[in-house]
Amino acid sequence: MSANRLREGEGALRRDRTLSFTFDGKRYTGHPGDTLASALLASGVRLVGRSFKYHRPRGILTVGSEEPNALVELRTGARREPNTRATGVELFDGLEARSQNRWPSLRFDLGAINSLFSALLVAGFYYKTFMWPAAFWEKVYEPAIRRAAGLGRASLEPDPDGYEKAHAFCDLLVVGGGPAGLAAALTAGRAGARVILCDEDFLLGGRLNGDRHEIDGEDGALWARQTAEELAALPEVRIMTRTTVFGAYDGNTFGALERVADHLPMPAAHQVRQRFWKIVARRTVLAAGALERPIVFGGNDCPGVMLASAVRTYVNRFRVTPGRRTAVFTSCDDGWKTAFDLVDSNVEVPVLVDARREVPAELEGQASRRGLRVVLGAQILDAHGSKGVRGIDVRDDRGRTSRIATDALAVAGGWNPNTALSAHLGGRPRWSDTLAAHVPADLPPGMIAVGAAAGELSLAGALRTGAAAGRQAASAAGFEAAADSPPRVADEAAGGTPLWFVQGFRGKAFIDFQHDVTTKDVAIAAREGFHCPELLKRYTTLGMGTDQGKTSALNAHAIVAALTGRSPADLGAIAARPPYTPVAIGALAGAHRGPHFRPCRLTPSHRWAESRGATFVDLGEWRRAKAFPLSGETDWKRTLTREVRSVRDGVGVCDVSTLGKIDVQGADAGTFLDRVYANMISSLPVGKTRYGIMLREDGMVFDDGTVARLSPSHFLLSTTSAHAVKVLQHLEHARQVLWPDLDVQLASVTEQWAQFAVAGPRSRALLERLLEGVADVSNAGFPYLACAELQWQGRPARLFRISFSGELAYELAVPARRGEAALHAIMGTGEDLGVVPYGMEALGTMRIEKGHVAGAELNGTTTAHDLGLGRMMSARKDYIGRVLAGRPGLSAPDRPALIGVKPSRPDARLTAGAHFLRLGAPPSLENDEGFISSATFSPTLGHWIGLGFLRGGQRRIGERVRAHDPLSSGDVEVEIASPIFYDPEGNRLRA
Amino acid sequence: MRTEPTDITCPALTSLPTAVGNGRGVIATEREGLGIARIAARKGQSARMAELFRARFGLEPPNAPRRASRGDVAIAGIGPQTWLATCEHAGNTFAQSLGPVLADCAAVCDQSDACLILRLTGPRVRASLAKLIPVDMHPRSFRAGDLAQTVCGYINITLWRLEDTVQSDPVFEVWAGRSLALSLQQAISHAAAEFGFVRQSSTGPADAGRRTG
Amino acid sequence: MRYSIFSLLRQALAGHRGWELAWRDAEPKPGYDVIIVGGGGHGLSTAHYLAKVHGITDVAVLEKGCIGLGNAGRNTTIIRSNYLLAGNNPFYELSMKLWEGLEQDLNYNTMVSQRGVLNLYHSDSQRDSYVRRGNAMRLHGVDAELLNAGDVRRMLPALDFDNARFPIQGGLLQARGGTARHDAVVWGYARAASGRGVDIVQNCEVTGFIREGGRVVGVRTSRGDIRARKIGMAVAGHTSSVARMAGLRLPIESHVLQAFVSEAIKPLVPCVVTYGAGHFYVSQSDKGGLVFGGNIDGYNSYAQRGNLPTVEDVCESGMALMPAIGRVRILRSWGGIMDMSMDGSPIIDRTPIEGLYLNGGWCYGGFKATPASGYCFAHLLAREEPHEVARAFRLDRFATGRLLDEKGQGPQPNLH
Amino acid sequence: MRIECPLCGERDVSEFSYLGDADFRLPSADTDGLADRFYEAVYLRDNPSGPHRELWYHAGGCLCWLRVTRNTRTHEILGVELATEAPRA
Repeated sequence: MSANRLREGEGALRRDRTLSFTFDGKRYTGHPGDTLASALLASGVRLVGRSFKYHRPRGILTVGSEEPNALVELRTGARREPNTRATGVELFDGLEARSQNRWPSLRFDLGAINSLFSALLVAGFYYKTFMWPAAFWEKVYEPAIRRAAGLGRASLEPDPDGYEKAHAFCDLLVVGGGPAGLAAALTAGRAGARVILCDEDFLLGGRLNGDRHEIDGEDGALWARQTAEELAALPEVRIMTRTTVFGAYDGNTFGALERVADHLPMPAAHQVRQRFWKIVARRTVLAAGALERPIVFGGNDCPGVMLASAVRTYVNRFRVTPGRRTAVFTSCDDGWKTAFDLVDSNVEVPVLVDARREVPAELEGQASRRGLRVVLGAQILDAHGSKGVRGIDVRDDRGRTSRIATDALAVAGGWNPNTALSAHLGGRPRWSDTLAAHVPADLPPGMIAVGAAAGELSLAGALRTGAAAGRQAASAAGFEAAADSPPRVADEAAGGTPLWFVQGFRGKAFIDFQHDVTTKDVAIAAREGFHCPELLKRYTTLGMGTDQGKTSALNAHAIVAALTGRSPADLGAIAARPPYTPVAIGALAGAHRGPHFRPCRLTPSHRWAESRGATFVDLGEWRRAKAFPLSGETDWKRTLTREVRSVRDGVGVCDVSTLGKIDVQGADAGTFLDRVYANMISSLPVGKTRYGIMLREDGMVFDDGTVARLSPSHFLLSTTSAHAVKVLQHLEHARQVLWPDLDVQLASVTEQWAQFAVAGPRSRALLERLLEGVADVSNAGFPYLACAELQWQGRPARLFRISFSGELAYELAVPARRGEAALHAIMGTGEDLGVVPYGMEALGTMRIEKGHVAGAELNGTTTAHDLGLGRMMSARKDYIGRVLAGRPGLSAPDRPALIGVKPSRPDARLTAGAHFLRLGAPPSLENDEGFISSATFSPTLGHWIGLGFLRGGQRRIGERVRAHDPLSSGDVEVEIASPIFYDPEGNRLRA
Repeated sequence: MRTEPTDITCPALTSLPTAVGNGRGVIATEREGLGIARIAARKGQSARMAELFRARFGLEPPNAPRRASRGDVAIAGIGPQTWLATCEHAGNTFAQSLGPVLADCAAVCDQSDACLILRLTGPRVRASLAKLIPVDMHPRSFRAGDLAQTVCGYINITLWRLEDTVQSDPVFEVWAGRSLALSLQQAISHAAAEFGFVRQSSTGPADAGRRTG
Repeated sequence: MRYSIFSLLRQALAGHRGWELAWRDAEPKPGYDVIIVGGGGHGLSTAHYLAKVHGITDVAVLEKGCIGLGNAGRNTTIIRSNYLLAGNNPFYELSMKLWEGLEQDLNYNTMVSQRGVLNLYHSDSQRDSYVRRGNAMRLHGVDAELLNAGDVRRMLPALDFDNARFPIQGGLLQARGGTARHDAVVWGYARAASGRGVDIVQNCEVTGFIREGGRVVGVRTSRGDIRARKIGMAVAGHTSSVARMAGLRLPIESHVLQAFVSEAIKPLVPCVVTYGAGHFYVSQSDKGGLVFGGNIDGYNSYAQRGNLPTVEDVCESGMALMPAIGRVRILRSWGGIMDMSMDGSPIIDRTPIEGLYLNGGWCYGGFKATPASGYCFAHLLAREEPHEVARAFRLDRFATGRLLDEKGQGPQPNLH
Repeated sequence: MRIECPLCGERDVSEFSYLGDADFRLPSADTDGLADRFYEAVYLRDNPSGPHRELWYHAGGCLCWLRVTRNTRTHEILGVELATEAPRA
């Protein structure tokens, strides 16, 4: 039997089973129903961690998610979880936990030496020193501070567990499964409403499990269990335990984290570790309860000093006492319950100290019936003990101080309603003088606060307000709840007078336990003018720990208020921000990680390309064949050269299905396209294709592509692969917002068609065979820029005489399902013509040889003039971008314009990103004349070539300049050339 | 070399396992051979379009995100004066035949090859889709015949619900762009894995899911 | 009182009872030479340099609440000068140089940490544009270094190099970039300016402008009218609202940018890292928290909070980049209101209204600019001409087309 | 944030993409001082703290452009209409 486990009573444990776990390598045992914290307490472990700054010994303060002290590293290896609250960890067999932020060991921590300098390490000390000598900060001080940073250690390995997201919708979301929440869910659930009830605990009931209550004459915990069973049986009610609603967002949307497998050694196959829920709720009931606050006195951080309600829960639910002798220090009625429960569980209570001079007679009666020693109007000044409480100094109402031996101390400073979720949308809680705490005010639309969260501290109040809110939510969703009479409960004393801090203590009095913020730090901050809550927080780091000040913020405000002669009400509440409790980054990412981070779009020929041993490249969402190396081609240059030469001398085929295809129809289609393209489209004859550019409203070039006219009222646009979606959005904007009166219909047909470029002098020969009897592809019958709709192999098909490579070329489009088949047909038909597949590398190289602009040139900051396309801007019509393109800054003659470059030394390599400098000009921004946007080795010309933008543009053809690239490959002298390196007259593509 | 392979929506799908996890919580089957036409009425011509469509197929084009079907033909509203019409086994010929009929009052685009269409059923299909789709699929909120255009992860999809099966399992059909077929199936099988995901070869006609008698 | 280890020792012995107010909490006078509207980093640094560089000390900084609680206290503390355009690069480099001497200048430790800023690239085209940017930096003498995947792996072993949707190919490193303690920057400037006689007036909200003839001669505030020869606006986030009081419409939209901090963990991320295939940047604070963020929510907002889609996008990108942080927990998230200008670059200029000067449009680049922004705004206020490194930040550039569009997104603020 | 699409019903904001000021109006080609009018239309967009009429595109749904009235201080949605049907006042 472990040290502090009470002998009798089950509580919420299953004593018939024993679980074993280790803490700092030492083996302990507990039972199902234990948390790591309760099991450690049961085993007599009081020292569980060290504080952040002074490395002070720390124990367990609370029983819930507000715990500031008891943080451990849970699990090992890739599953190591730093800063895990022992109070929230459900015990499982084989659990491994380690203490943090101590070296070499928890009991003997060298970091504790900081305590010796505590006089120096006060609020703001960083900012006042480490400044001289200047060099030391970077090299000595700062690295040292960073080494000292942090509490637990994250794993360096990828998280092996899975996560997922889920969406839920309900009439009523109940946050918190205590008496108020259960009453709300039950009322609405019975009425037939869709209810979701979330509680971060693995056991519903809240304080009903921690306190001793009677509801309708039976044990409160039992009532909770029975209510949970009834709820579970209701078809439209979903109970989510181990689930924290961590944030409220706009549109009645809530974020919740379900800990699916954290109570298991590891998730089962196909089971996630955690699930991130996005819950949309018509109504929300905030039944998150209240958090008890500590009292600030000397040595109040000593292990063994705990919140009174926590002690009560450990005793009643977990059958554990924090110490064989446990004193109580309170300023409210609630604290007395702890003393009573301890005594009734045969734990010695050396003294109950109540700061109030007068208390309800009923309490005194119960105390004397139990023979409890009570001191009224007294205060505890200091707690003593190095690694655990051994004694307390009590000053009575006559100022006499006496030391009383005890090995634990339960502290009850009153209750703070848990208002967090009510304030996530910017609402600020209101100060209540009766409670001496903030209560929810100005709540998000549709949210109702009930029970302790609303300041209703009595059980009767919780049940009453909960049921009422449940009824209200049900009727809002169209369900009428039966007017059940509320369960019978005894009314209880819940009064108190706040005692924020005692005076005349000797030791350090802590406000924020985790960050070691003491009364002295707060005093300094106030003295230096940092007394507004936000500044106080930032200057002292108060409330910035993993507990986000749940147990410290209000005490700090009360102390500052006292120091500056104000009331805590004047300071207001610190803005609450999501998440309510820390949420794993992995959970919020869900399944979108690794290769599944974003979807991957595959071309119709993907499998075929794989079978041909292609290499692939990711271009945005698309994955495209980069090249088709033959066995033995180890060097990318050899493959590139072969693919380009094969196209230039023979014929090649390339999957260009990724280009956006937009179908435009309607009587006004021509007019519409004239307005969105800079060049004239309406004059395009049926059966013809035209190159077009679109400008943004600000006059910059947006996208380029071809426009084919299939009938007087039917056009087919092609866009760049990258802009396909943006262009459709742009056109829909023009159609729906700018010119809703035009008769135009738009549809994306990108996915419908597989499209293959068949390019090279022998492409005609290939297509003559392939389309025999289907289309006349002769130069006369199907000249450059012709287009036609065909019926091929019993399917619709489309043929275009367009060329990106600069060769005689066609593009054949077939229904996407037919893509692979068509490719096989092309390859089969062209076998003896030497047809080869070519990839993005060759495509990109040939477009640079031909001087076609692409993404690197269409970078959103280039005008049509910059790109050498100025002549395309029609003067005969109005179109998007026309007016602003005329701004002086966009038409200035000194703007860098498109040119070609080739190295003066034929063997020299060019890099995109190099900047142009005049020969001999020193490198400086003033001398920067432009840059290389695209560069490639040209197999056709046998040397590197590039496109770029240069001040003066093509006026400078023939001039030699320096391509300055200190970053990667150094400087190269280049000659300015026409951007069209290959067949400038365009004879080949017209052949 | 095989020169005449049959039509394939997404060749890469063949690389996927046909079952993930244990059980048959979600059963997916790819719908094939469907003729799909996107119909957008010309300005002020939607009434005329509806009239012609009714005359030809005896079906009223819904002016809401709903789907109506009769025999092999179905039509669903996907936007203002815009519909998606389908016809069993018709392939590309459906849109081709529809084009001339509606020519003067609507733009018709063949979409028969543009999408992967998965029919999803099984006892846990709702729980699985809830992990992927931000739309309320509670039977009271999303009824048989309802349609939603929404996102699944980062994939645009169209989703509609058919009549439940004889085992009263819900039946949905999910549409996504062909190029995204692999990613979509991975997402669905991943979401359904804990309940057991099974992929079957293609189904019969559209309403095979409907209760008989 | 001068701050040093000695003053700290003296106070320690005196029980820290002798500390004085970090800055005077001034009562507003009826008039000043210069009024700066906005007690954030930019307003306070402007006041500091007006006093220090130009000897103008009859200055008031008006703040509607407590100083430094706007974007100065809500950013991810990154400092860098890795800019492409000639109109931006020298300005941010001046800022970097001022950062490098700030502790001594202010006698306040702003904890400037030059741990390096690394922008990762994942494609050839991305590499090309980084090479172009890095070379532009070098042309101005700014440090820049191109890393390959191997170099990055040595620096940051915890990144995903083997299983990523968009594999890391390398990165552009500015070793002099890094972080600074944002609150300390505010307090340091406030203390230094106050020490030189500047009035810092808190809880003083500007409710309107006093006009005489064509010009602005003062402000109406929650604490009465205050007159001044010149009035400078440094209220990024709310520039539109304040400018509207003077009847000005500006090429600025207000957008919300969320930021996040994790629980404190032992050192994991040694430098500032930016993911190139999604929206995610991260550094680790001296307290141990991972400080990270991503893209703006994308809609106009004056609420200092955002919504889940951005939270998810940021976390997905973070996991795609660094799958080891899966079990690290987000501790807190918040939102700041960004002055998103129409080309993604700031404005430091006169306004069409005599006596009224504008400093705004910082998008989400404001923190790193704090020193130079104040330096150049002070120069404009004192000398009536733009500082040479801020010449491009003109208000009329949108009308003239001399834009400063680093990303090439055009007049769409939520894309910058 | 959730936007009630007149066609698709209430959807999460993640399905929509944002353009901004819905009262953005293209000056007709014959206006004088056209360049200035365009500069104002494109660059000087309304940016109020409070109710704001703005354009959203249902990119993850029906591809409709919507005119949404939204409070930029509270994110409350006050009204939604199809861009094609909204009065272009």
